Amino acid sequence: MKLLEIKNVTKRFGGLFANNRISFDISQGEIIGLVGPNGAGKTTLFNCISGYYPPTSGNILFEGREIKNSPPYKVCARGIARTFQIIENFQKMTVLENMMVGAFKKHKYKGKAFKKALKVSEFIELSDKNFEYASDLSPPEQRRLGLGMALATEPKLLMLDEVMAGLTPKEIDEVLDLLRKVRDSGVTLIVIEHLMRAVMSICERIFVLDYGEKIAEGNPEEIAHDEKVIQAYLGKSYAQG
Amino acid sequence: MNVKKENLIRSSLLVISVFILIYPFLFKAAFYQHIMIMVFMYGLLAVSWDLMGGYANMFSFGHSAFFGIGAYTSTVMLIHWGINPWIGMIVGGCLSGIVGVLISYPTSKLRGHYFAIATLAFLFVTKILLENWRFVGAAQGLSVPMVKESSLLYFQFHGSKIPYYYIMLGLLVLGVVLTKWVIRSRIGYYLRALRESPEVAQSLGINTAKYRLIAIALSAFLAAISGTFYAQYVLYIDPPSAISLHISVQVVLISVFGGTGTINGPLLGTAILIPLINLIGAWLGGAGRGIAFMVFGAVIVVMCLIQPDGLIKYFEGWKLSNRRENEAA
Amino acid sequence: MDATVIIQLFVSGLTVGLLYALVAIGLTLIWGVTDIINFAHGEFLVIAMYFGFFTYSLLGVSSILAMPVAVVFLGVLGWIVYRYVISRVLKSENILSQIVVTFGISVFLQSLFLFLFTGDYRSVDNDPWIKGDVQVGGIFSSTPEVITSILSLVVIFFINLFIKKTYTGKAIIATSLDRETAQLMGINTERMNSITFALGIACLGVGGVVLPITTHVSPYSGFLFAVLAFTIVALGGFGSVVGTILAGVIVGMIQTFGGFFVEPAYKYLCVFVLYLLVLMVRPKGIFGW
Amino acid sequence: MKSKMSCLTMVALMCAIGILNFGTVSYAQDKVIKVGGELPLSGPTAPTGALNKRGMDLAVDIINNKYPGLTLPFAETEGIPNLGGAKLEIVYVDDRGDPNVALAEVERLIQQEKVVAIIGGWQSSCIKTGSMVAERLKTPYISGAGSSVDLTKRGLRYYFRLIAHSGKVARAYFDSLQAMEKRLGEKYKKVAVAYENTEYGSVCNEQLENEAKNRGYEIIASIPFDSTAISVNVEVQKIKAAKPDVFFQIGYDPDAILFTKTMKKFGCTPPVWYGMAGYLSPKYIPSVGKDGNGVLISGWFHPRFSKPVTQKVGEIYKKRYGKAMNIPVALNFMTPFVIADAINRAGSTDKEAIREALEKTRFTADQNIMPGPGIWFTPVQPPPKHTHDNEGVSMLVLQIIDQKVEVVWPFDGKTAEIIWPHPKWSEK
Repeated sequence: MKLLEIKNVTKRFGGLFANNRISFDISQGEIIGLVGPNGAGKTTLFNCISGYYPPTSGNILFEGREIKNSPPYKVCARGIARTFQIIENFQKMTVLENMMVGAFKKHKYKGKAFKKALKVSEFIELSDKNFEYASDLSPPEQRRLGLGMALATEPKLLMLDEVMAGLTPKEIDEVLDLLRKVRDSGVTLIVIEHLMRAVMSICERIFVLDYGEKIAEGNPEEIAHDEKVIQAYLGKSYAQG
Repeated sequence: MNVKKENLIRSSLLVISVFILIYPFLFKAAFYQHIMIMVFMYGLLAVSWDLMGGYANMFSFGHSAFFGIGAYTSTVMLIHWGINPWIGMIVGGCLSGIVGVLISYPTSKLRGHYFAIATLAFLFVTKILLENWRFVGAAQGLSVPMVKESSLLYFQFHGSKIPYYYIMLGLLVLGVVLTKWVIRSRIGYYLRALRESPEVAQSLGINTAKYRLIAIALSAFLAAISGTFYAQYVLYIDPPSAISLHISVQVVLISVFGGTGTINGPLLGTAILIPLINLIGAWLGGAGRGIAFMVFGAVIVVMCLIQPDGLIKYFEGWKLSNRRENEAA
Repeated sequence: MDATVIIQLFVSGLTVGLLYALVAIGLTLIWGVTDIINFAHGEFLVIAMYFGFFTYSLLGVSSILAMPVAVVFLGVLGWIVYRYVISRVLKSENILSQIVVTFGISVFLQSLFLFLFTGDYRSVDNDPWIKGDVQVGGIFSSTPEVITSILSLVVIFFINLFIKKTYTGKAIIATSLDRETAQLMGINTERMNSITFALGIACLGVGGVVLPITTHVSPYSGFLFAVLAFTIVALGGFGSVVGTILAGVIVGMIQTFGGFFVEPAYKYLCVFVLYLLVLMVRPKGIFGW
Repeated sequence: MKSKMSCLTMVALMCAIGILNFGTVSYAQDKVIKVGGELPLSGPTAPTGALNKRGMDLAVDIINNKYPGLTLPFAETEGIPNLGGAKLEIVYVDDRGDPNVALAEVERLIQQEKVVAIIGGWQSSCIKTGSMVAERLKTPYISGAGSSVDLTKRGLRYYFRLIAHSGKVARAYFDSLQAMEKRLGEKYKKVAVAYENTEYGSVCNEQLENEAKNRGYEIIASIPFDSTAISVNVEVQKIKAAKPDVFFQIGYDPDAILFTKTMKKFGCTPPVWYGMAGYLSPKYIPSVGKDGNGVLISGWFHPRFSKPVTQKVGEIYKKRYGKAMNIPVALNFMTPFVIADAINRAGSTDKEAIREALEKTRFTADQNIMPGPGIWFTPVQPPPKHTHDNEGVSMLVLQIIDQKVEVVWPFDGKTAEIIWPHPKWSEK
């Protein structure tokens, strides 16, 4: 049974098609890459899935149940967590508190939530900063915290929006290891990423969006040799990459 | 955080608590006791406001409407149905909580300034309605019927203020404990999260609207409690004295002065500003018309300039470090 | 109910509405541009009113002569208040302090008036120029009312002209629409803020000085005007000049007709209820973007 | 955690108390009897409060010094004879017109200033809470103002009132109205009332409505307006549309002036126009000029009222302050005499003794500058009967004639002939 099914999802802002009849589905335990040039509609798709935008048309099923029009907090309750492209966390709260907010979803009591948060910060290797205020963390750490907050909600599906933006190659490798660890812990991942190298190295399957349309789908090899993709995007990116 | 400071703080806390407990016996003059009672009353108001304004980010200028609802409910119930004020206090609290929830619907989409204006309108609507509603005495207000002998049951004490002192102190402590408990529970974390970034909060499974409602309801409830106390204490209420922009503004200014979103800040603010106003007023008598509030206004402006986060900011170091150990354990 | 009564109500509603608009216009500018509600607006109005009153009572000339002085004084005062208070508060990211600071100013000014001029209610009773009543075919109004209405229209006209035609005006609008972009386009937004603030408060000087003729001035007079002005601005949509005029007139009409047909005691209630209702549909006002 | 604030409470209070003790140095001086004076000395009603104060100060001066030829008590003597000529001193407090402040300040007077009684008071709302405290602390409270009916309907043992309550005022209105109807063979029916929507206004309105109903008049409009309204266009249009025979307007001077202007603007002249306190304020006539002519006003007092003592005091006051004595001055003028008299008869400053003496108060007509046969109080009675209400007081009806206030009713005490019916605006 598929974990997430996207069926002809279209999101229109006025005349602009941010997403146009996009369909794909994801099964338990995959790591999916979602790539495409800026403005391809990747983040819009995330927002549709996580309930920030209602899709204009089409349907979204999670574990076979429709989540198209449910608000973000319900989507989260169903087991979908996400991070944000720009660093977003609760600046005036400590690292642990940040993650406790997430942990409270599964653990109503403070003690339990606290323990959960400790575990997560262990997992994302942030334990030494547990009592720092989020605002005092370095950008990479803040990205990691974002990941941690999402993990604390114990999601089945985790959607990461450019977690590696602005990191050094070394830091990127750390994050990649982290993501593998997450996958091994049984969480399915969708990763929006610019850096093809990163995506290629961990994703089993990759979807490529361009101008709101899905132009290609397949494993890294296929994508790497897909004509449309190379035209649209990949060539230059590889060169840089 | 060094141990020396720890002990200093602990001991000073102890001294202060004791001081507050024996205060009425140190200062027998009713006026000083009155000031403290006002401090407690406004303290509870400010704390309740902080829950709404400081934590849930809803800057209400209509808070004295909740205060008034509390004052009126208990008094009306006492006068018309002879129901004892303690019950009236609870009923009033719940009623004002409900009103709070109702008013939060039209205003749910509003933020910051916009919300502030809406609450102003709400305040006036309530006031005008009470001013013209015969059943609740309209503009003539209501006199709480005096019972011959002091009685705890009927919440009236003649001759001495001391019972009022301890009752209001008790109510304040209860209010603060309740609020702090909420703030430290899941709800509190959620409210803080919402204040920081509603967007992310939602993504972590927080039902924004729901927790805003909880905050308003609780806040309105507490405000109403101090309203009932006011009615029983002054034994006479009318729309201008029970539901006035004056009270609302005072509460907001006091809280901001102390530092919002901290519970302690508003308490601190009250403890300083209320005695200040009362004493200047009493000291200058008729000669100093307006001076008390000139000082008040000036103090607020200055505070906004030098420390927008309020006086409490200067006491940040004053935390007892036990918090972490508790949680770690 | 014969027609003259309706027309009469309409006229009364219009005059009072325009008066409100005159008070609200400055508020809406300030609000639109600096995103600050000036809760001290009413008190600034009272300053203008005292100018008018004392010009009449001390110099014995028409209070309207106080206008230039009042406008300049308020303009400068507004500028100072912005420079030394508002601009600093704007820098702190603490919104609450931004809301509260003007309330602090308002409390301060009110008490200051009380201290200087006592709580006395003062009114300009036989102004040498602006006096007498107007009657046209069974419809009554008074010269002061007519004059305030005209002043209000004039002010609104010039404000509009200023915004539409001058560079500064356009810059102000640009700032109110999108501060960052405006900055990128080389507009000194800080300067725009102070100009708007000065301008917005100076506007009060125009109508304020003649108000003591139709009503009276006391330290507390400003407050009701202010509250109505807030609702008008919120109704009209922040920063929208046209919206403010229309909202002002609407409020005037609601108050007059509501007061007449429902209950005079409820005339303001009608206004506030309308406002709360509109909020549910359009949180940013009828003409708000 | 909350103790953090308490810490500052302590600090605040310490310095505060420092200030206060410094502030109220009560120099112990023998042979001075301290009485508390509660008045609104700041806030909207401050000006009126100040006038009240003048009256009380003058009264104290008369008590403490020799004023030969005055028939007022203690005028011939210095101080209070039975206490060895002890002087009376009033310690004033400012209730800001706020019931809550009144409560605190009266309490402070009694407990800190150790006053033997409270006198004064202006707004009924403040007198309500003030007298409540006095009752609790078993201290006599004599208010010269405070016309709200139910003040004396609370069965308070320590509270006494001199002024005629609004019930009596309403009665006076209609007595005079009917007397004049009889005289002129007119018969009026339709009554309209516009009252400021405060404790004071709405109580008056209630009394007027009752009185009107009892005497077979018809209330066709009863319109509350918020005190210190910025415009009363709607209210007046409503009245004009109702076309009343008799129009009552109840409010303080800002509203009185506003109403007169607006009534003129809409060319609205009911045949009979009664006004209240506001029309007697020193500002009213100068403000409206001849437009005020013809308005009838219920008066508690008039300086030229045909009573020698009143006229004498009026002259003294005029000499001292350059202005004619008016109602706010007069209302609390008698309170010091009443308390001094009670203390004198009690022969001590024991509050209970004073209270008992007060119940036996008997002032004759010429010991009292107010109209009426004198001052004596109803006994303590269960509500709704009046307790300690001044039975000796009676009302005047005044009228503005040629921009002067004249007494026109009762006819035997009149200083001028009544103008009737209310002149058209053009003919004023």
